[in-house]
Amino acid sequence: MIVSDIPVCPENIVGETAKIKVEGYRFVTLTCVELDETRVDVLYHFDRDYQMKHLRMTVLKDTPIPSISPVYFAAFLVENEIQDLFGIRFQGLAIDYDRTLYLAEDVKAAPFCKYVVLKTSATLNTPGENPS
Amino acid sequence: MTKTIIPFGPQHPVLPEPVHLQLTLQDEVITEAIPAFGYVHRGLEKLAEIRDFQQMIYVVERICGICSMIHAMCYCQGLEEMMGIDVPPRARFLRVIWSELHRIHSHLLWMGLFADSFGFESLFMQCWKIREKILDIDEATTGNRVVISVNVIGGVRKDLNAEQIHWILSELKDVEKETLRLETTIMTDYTVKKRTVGKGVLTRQQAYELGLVGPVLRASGIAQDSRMLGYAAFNEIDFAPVVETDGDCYARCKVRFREIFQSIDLIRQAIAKMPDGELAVKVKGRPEGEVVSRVEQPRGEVFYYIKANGKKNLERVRVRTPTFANVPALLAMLPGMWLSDVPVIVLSIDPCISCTER
Amino acid sequence: MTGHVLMMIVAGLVAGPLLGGLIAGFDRILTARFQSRIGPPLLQPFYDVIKLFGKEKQVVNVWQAFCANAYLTAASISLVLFFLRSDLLLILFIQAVGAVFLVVGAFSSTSPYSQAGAHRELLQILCYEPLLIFIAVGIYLHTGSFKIEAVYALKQPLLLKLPFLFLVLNFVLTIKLRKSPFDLSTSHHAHQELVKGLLTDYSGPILALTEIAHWYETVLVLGFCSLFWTTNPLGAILLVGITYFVEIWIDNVSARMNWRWMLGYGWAMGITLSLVNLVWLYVR
Amino acid sequence: MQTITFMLILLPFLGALSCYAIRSAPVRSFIVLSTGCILITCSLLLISYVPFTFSPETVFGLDVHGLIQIPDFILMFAILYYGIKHRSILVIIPAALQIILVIWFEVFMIADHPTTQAFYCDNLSLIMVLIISIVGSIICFQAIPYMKNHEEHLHPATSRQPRFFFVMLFFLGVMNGLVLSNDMTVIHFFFEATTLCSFLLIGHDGTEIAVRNSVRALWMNSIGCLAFIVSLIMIYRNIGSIDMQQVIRTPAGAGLSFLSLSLLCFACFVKSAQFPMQSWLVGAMVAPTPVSALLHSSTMVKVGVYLALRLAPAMQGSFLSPCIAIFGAFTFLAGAALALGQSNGKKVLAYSTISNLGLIFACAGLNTPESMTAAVLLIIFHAVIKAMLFLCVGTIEQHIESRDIEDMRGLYAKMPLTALITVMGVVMMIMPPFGLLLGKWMAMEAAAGNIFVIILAAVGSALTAMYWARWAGTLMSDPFAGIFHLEKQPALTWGALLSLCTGAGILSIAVPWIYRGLFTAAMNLNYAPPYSLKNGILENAYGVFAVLPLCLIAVLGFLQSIWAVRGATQARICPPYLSGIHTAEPRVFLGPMNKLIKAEAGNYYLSNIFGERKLTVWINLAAGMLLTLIVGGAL
Amino acid sequence: MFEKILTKARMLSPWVLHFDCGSCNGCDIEVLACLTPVYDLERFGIINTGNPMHADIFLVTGTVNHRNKQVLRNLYDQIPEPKVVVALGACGLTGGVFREAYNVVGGVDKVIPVDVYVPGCPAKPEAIIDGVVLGLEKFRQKASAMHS
Amino acid sequence: MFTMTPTIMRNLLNPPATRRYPTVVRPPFENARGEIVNDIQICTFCGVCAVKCPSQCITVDKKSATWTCNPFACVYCGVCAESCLSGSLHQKNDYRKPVREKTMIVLQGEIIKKEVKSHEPADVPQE
Repeated sequence: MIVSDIPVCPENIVGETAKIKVEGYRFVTLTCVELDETRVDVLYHFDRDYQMKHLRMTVLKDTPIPSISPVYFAAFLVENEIQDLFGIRFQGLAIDYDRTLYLAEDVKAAPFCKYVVLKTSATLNTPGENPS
Repeated sequence: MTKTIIPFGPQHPVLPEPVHLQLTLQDEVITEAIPAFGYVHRGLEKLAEIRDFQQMIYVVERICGICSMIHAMCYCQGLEEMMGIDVPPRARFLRVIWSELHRIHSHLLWMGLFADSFGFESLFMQCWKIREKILDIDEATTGNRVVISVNVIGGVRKDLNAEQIHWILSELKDVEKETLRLETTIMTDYTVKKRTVGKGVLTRQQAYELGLVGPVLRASGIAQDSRMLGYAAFNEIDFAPVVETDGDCYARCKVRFREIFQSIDLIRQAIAKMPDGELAVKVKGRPEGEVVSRVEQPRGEVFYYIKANGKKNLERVRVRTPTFANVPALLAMLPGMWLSDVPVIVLSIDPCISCTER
Repeated sequence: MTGHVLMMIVAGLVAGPLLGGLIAGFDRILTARFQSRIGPPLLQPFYDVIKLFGKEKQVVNVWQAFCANAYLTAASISLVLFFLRSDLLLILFIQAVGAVFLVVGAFSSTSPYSQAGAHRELLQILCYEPLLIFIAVGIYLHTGSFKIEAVYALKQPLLLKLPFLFLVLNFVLTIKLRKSPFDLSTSHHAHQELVKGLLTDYSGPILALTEIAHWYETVLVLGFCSLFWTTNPLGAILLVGITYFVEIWIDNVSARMNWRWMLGYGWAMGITLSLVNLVWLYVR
Repeated sequence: MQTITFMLILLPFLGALSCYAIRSAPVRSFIVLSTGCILITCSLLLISYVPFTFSPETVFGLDVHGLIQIPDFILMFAILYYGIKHRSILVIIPAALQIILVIWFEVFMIADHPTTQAFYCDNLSLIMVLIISIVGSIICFQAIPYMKNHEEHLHPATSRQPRFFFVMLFFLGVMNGLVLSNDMTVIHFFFEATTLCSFLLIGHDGTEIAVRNSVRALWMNSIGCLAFIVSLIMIYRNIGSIDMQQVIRTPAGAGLSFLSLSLLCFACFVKSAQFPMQSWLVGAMVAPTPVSALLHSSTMVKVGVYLALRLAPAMQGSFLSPCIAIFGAFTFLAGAALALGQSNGKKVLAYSTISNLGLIFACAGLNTPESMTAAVLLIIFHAVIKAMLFLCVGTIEQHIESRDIEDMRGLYAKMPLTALITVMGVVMMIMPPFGLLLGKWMAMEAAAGNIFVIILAAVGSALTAMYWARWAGTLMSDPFAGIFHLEKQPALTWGALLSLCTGAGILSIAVPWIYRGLFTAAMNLNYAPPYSLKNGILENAYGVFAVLPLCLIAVLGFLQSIWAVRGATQARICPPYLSGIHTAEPRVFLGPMNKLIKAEAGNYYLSNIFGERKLTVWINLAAGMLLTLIVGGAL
Repeated sequence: MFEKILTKARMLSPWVLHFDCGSCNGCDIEVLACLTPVYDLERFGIINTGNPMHADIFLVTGTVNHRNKQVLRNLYDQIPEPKVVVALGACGLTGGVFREAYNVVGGVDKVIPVDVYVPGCPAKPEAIIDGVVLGLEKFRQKASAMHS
Repeated sequence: MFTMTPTIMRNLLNPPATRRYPTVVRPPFENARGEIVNDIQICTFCGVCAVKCPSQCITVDKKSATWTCNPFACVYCGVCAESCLSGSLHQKNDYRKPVREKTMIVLQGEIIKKEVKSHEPADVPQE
């Protein structure tokens, strides 16, 4: 159960992460959860000697978030993934896939946002055709 | 200078899975490697919205066909923690046995693929021949060779009887003997060492900072093994993480090879200590809250984040698989290596792309 | 005289595919048995080739057709010349023509796999071609002639005089038969980093031609092997058999190396061994 | 006969002068064409007179030897002038020394001039004359459209073509004079003249790099000339004659000092750009391509090997002979290794030229009938094929504005016929039954007795195959795009390329006849015909090469393969394998970030092993040591 | 006569191209397991070529998604005729448990024509062998259709 | 080098490990999870299987008493058989055979008059 999480905001996230790195934490991953129409939670998970530390940041969907990939290079992958799936932008990514990490041209929508219309079943059944 | 740009994958015989590496080479020496994903992305985390939390066990199990049982175990443990369920001791020991069987079969499978990546076909065949015994155990005890579907929330679905346990132990003895025969080849063979020693070196520092997990991290000298968390019954069994210090493909190979024997030992311990009792407890109510669950897969630590709000369907399931954490290592290892080392290095992190992309 | 020549030409043309195919089939069975498998039927290579002839003709570049034909022609002629007991160097040069055409055919496709395979094949040629010439020179130094006829006129097996060069020949054989650790440019099992290397874009009937040409070459290099024991046909068969068995064995107990290792190791070992043997012959 | 000889030597001079004087493009073209045609006719007429030797009557009381003295001094002062103009101390010193030595030699040593036969022509000379006149003329023909295009591209203030063709034609005369002369001072004069021609043509474009490289060529060759004159003086002091025929009849050691011979060899090495003096030839590639074709592949550099072959009988049995063989074989290997590391097409050709000349030197050094035959065949075929390849590269360069092999990828789609001819050239360079490989085969078999030579030659020949095959493959590397359209080229370019290509092919088939002709009465002195010839099969005690049967099979195989290609044009055209992500666009795949990426396949130049920078130092060092051994050993 | 030999050879030498089209690895490792000593597909002359240009039988595992559907089609197009497609596992047949996921197009037959369906999750090696054998029958029909 | 030799030599001398599958069929394991069969005579059309199925491949129509299963979407997890109230559903221990055409399994049972206690409605996805 996540009991302790440290609230952060886009302004200090990079600084906090850098501090955590100095403390000797290993980067685990990021999690993004949609809260409502406009906001998402971004959780940063770190680990040291099997003890986890979580940072929680609640942000608006249309505000770009500073990337922590300059601090933890490995974060670029998951940040790209969140860009793809939630439509949030990260700034300063080490490698920016520009929302093409997982999704092909024909599904550009951010599928994890519930307010995006999923494909209809009609398009599913046309073999070999682009559903877009 | 001239350069060659090779699209390595998505369809490529040395990578059984569809992943793409755009390699820029100069006379076969890699100058740049850019990976591309999305060929296996199904979006199954999203399925939590239309499958209930019980059905999701079978969905997460199919994130990966090689460590399926451990995915389900991690998921179930997370929900058990969230719902405050105490898993019966026998079930916890059975989970150890099956998860370690999975580790053995995964490592043997990897060993074969690794051998194939440097063109050692007979070693590949040999490893897979041994592996069939483990698959037989799986099928005989659970009903399926690969996706064994034994976990339910609150315990396990299948039991082992005395006769089966006896048979498992004797089969494991065979596996141990056969695998031990390959030791000289994997550990000392000139050609094998020539292809693996010094390839894709990651220092202790690098490995830690890249957030790597599992055998890749342990091969760089860091004794990090999520089993030390003591989930399932691991807190009642003796073991210490296998560590090597060279940080190259050879060290990773050694770690995995030694882990096969470690797993056999763990299974024996678990069988010896396994108490009698129930297999599962009944689940009441619906999950609510936020939980993080971690277990050690053959490829390393798998991380589940589950959020529920008291409904039948979960709010969010987030899976960070070990390969996902290990992919950045590839970008650090590949430049400067040779084209012929690409399969060796890529396979040295034991990539599971279907895990990575889900 | 002419009758004999004609007979030998026909024998060479027929023996190549027939023997080569059988050897390949035997190879596959033995490899399978080494790996605890049953393996395909003995005639499997023939089935494969016949099937390939029945496939749709599909090319990436029409030059592949040209090159495959040229490869087959050169390979068959070199075997015929071997049967005619002709000049060793000439046979080597003609055999190299085939190898080069195969490479040019692979180059004609723009797939980087095929191109990288072609380059590796060139490096393989670079590695084994000088060694083959050394073997021919060794034979010349011993018999005083480059003609194969002279070898058959010997009273004593060549192996006794050229033991090191025989080792060098085995080295070449491993490269030529595309066996581990030298199956760099293409291999019989495609699980390598180059897919199928220089054969990547050859397909259907054109691939079949290259396969048959490869059989000719196999028979030719094994023929070279047999030159080391000419006094007794049984001895020759035994020697070739043992050599081939050793090749398959090596294939099954070693990993694939890279070309840098091949060039370094091949030349260092090949040239040293050849030099020792040549100097020995020279001094004597 | 005398008339023909004079025509061959003097007609080009006349043509050259009129080219320079009459500044009209059509007239110049006409002059070049007619001069070339007459030269070709004369050289063909010469065949029936071989062998012959004669000395023309005196003019104003001077014989040829005396006549040559005045231009000789003009020439040397011209070189000195250029040395001073470019402030190159390396040119000034040898030029000045040479002037002093020549004055000393001419005035004080041979005051009473010995009688020598001024002209001598045997089969070797004849072959050289044929090459110079026929191949040289063809190159000059091709130069007409080439230079027109070249100047359109460069826009010089005034056309430099008159000067260009002046030197080109002049050079043909000089070369003919060189190979037909027998008097060594006359040879020296022509030797020197080729240096000046080469200098003028390398610097033709007037760019900074061109000037720098031309000066380098000048000083290197001046040193060669200096060695020549020193050796000439020594020879004269030794045997009191400057008659070439007399010189080579004198066995080395008996009368003739080793040092004089080794210095002469050194001069040959410089002229043929052997290591470590190769850099002038590589630098000379900045010149317009016809220059490279004419001077630096098919004719001028052949002077070195020609003289070495001439001198070979004199060296028989001496230690010099095997030394030259090893030196040549080493150059063969080193040149091939350096060519392997090059992606610049002309540099590949340059290094391959150096390498092949090395092989010819090795043949001269081996000094057996077989190796001499090999050397002659190599000279013939190398001249024809290399000239053709140079012209191809020139044509390609004007078309795609690059001489880099990488840029020629898939050239077949753009310039099908030129690409095919280039591939043909490559094939003829490395494959039996074509003449060049026949020569190589003879050379190898002749070299088998010498372990060092054979090891160097075997490795070198494998390297050779590698870089040629790579080039040929690159040219064809393109997805098949249906029916191709012939590119547009001036008729003279087509004529030149096609005639050289078919010529090389026909000559390959004609090898048995050439061989027979070679060993009629005229082939040099001590050599007996090494091979028996039956049914077009060359055979000796230890080797056999079925020339005609193989040619027949090659032709049949070629036709059959062409037929297969015709069949393949109806086949399904499939995109090349790109791991399944190819797009409709050829060679383009859908890469990371949904980007369209072009799959490239660069050739391996192995610059870590065979790079010019890495290898040259070591090769030069080794070659320098070998050379010191040759010259020093003679002391 | 030649026709007869050809047909026989075809039946005895099916070369396989295996493409993982977004599978969970379960079916893939079973395909590979078929090649290994215990099942040894090479008994039937089957080689895993890994190269569409050389293949006769196209074994596809896994769901088709939006990024790899073009890859699947490309590979199918590169296989020379006659060819047979064998779809493996629940995912390859219909999309299996992932049918409703947002990035899943569905079974293989949504993109290319499938000749044999091998159910299972994952398909057992025996089932894969059965599937290939069934595919060979189809192969014979296609081949004779090609000739006539 | 050559360290693999003992292993491959042992392989050569021992009989191969291959199961000659089509000629020799190994009996399936006792509780292997194979093909799903529904004994339609016993089936009560309660719909539990349809609800529980993780793959959502079973549909039960109580009114017309049809039990439909898409065997090609079934993932052989065995949940339906385990949760079957009437015991009509069970799994064979042999796998389903490959086929040329995809067909649905549609089983028509007798319409049961008596109301069975209703369960939650099947959670059918948007499709």
